[in-house]
Amino acid sequence: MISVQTGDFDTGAEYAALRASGSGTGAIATFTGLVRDSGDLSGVTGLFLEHYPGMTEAVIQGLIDEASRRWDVRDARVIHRVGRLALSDQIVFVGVCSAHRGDAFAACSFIMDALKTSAPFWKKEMTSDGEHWVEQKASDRERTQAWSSD
Amino acid sequence: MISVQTGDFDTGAEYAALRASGSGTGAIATFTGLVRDSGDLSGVTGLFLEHYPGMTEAVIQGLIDEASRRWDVRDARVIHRVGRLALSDQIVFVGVCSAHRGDAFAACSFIMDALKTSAPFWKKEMTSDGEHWVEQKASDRERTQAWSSD
Amino acid sequence: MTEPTLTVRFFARLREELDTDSLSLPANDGQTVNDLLTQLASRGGRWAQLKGDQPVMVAVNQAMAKPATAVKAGDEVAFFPPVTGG
Amino acid sequence: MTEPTLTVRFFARLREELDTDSLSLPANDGQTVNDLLTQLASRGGRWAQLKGDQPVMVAVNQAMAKPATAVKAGDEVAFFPPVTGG
Repeated sequence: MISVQTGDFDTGAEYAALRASGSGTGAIATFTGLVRDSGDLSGVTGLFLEHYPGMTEAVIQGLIDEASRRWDVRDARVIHRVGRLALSDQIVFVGVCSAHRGDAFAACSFIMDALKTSAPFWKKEMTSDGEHWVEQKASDRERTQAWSSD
Repeated sequence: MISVQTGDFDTGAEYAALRASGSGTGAIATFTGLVRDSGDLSGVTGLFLEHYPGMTEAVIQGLIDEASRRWDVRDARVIHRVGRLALSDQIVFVGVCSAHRGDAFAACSFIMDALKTSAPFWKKEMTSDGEHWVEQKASDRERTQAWSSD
Repeated sequence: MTEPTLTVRFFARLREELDTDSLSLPANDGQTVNDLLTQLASRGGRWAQLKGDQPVMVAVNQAMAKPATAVKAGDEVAFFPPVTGG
Repeated sequence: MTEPTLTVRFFARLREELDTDSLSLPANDGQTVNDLLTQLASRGGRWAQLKGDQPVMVAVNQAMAKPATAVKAGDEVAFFPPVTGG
């Protein structure tokens, strides 16, 4: 399940959906990203998120497909919000269930890392001094590249 | 927060508690382990879990302390059930919140890996052919040792 | 007969700085992404940044592409800064 | 005067196979975990496994310990199989 949406999401409902994947599931790993008060700038008061409708969903589906080839993935759910977000709002959810914990952790963190460098989303930070588009971080590119050498 | 308990737990409530850790939190990683239908044996119908009261909680606190020294950990919550569990029941929850996703994933998976090889819990599998105590897996020991060489 | 065209879209900082969501451009035989960038940058002003120092990413028909990727009539070509979601 | 003792506890498969949750044993000067294991294994039967091929873990006062760890009166010594939680 992939959703790009302006509204909030309920991680409890997402977890319940992953848990319903059957009696072979032994491990559920989830990640949720929240709006933090210090990003590129300090004193962040909110974000604006833009995406490329259609391409975004296709890229995320490709990441889930790749994760499913590399690890035992029984189900994966990805939600990403767009539009205006306030401090502490939920931005992104990635949940994976698997027979084994190693696969659940690996697939969940791979999808999250790769999403940050390949899914067409762009983030603008709001501060009391104005707003600015966030720059892509070298550390994010390195985290994604690290998955290639596995 | 550490709890060893016979009753079930609500991952949604745990997530909410982690999320309440303040506006510096940007990342929440969680892991939940469930009773799977094939463990050491196939056709598992349930588990019995025993622990060493007092020592178990102290060992888990030590793992949270170690994770907090190695990574940015704003809050960590660990719940482990004991007693009789049925198929698909929740066994264990580990949740970590951090400023950064890399720290949240690393601390969460470290605590989970280390818990499996150092916290005094013992698992007995029930099948239609009888019951047997689970043997510790070499793969679990290796996963824990891998964290030592970081 | 209608002149064959392709669609060019801009996102995020580029969309704002060029004050343009999308354009319809004539499609020429043998054209590449790089040809489009050169053509657009020649408009001058803020458009020059399309051939400037800052990285510009490109997708053709919603799949990541390169300067050498060929483009043809009917294609959707998108230019945007490196992505920053998650 | 009461004889000084220490407590020995067993968990999981060991608890079941020895049919024993806990024991009170006399505490001797200079005693180690290994001395306790030898003493208990000499009871024979299923107790012999305490010096057998299967790994036996030990905790002294709820902290992981080794065969050479010293034990004294009042200590809580626990023997158990490798742990399998999570």
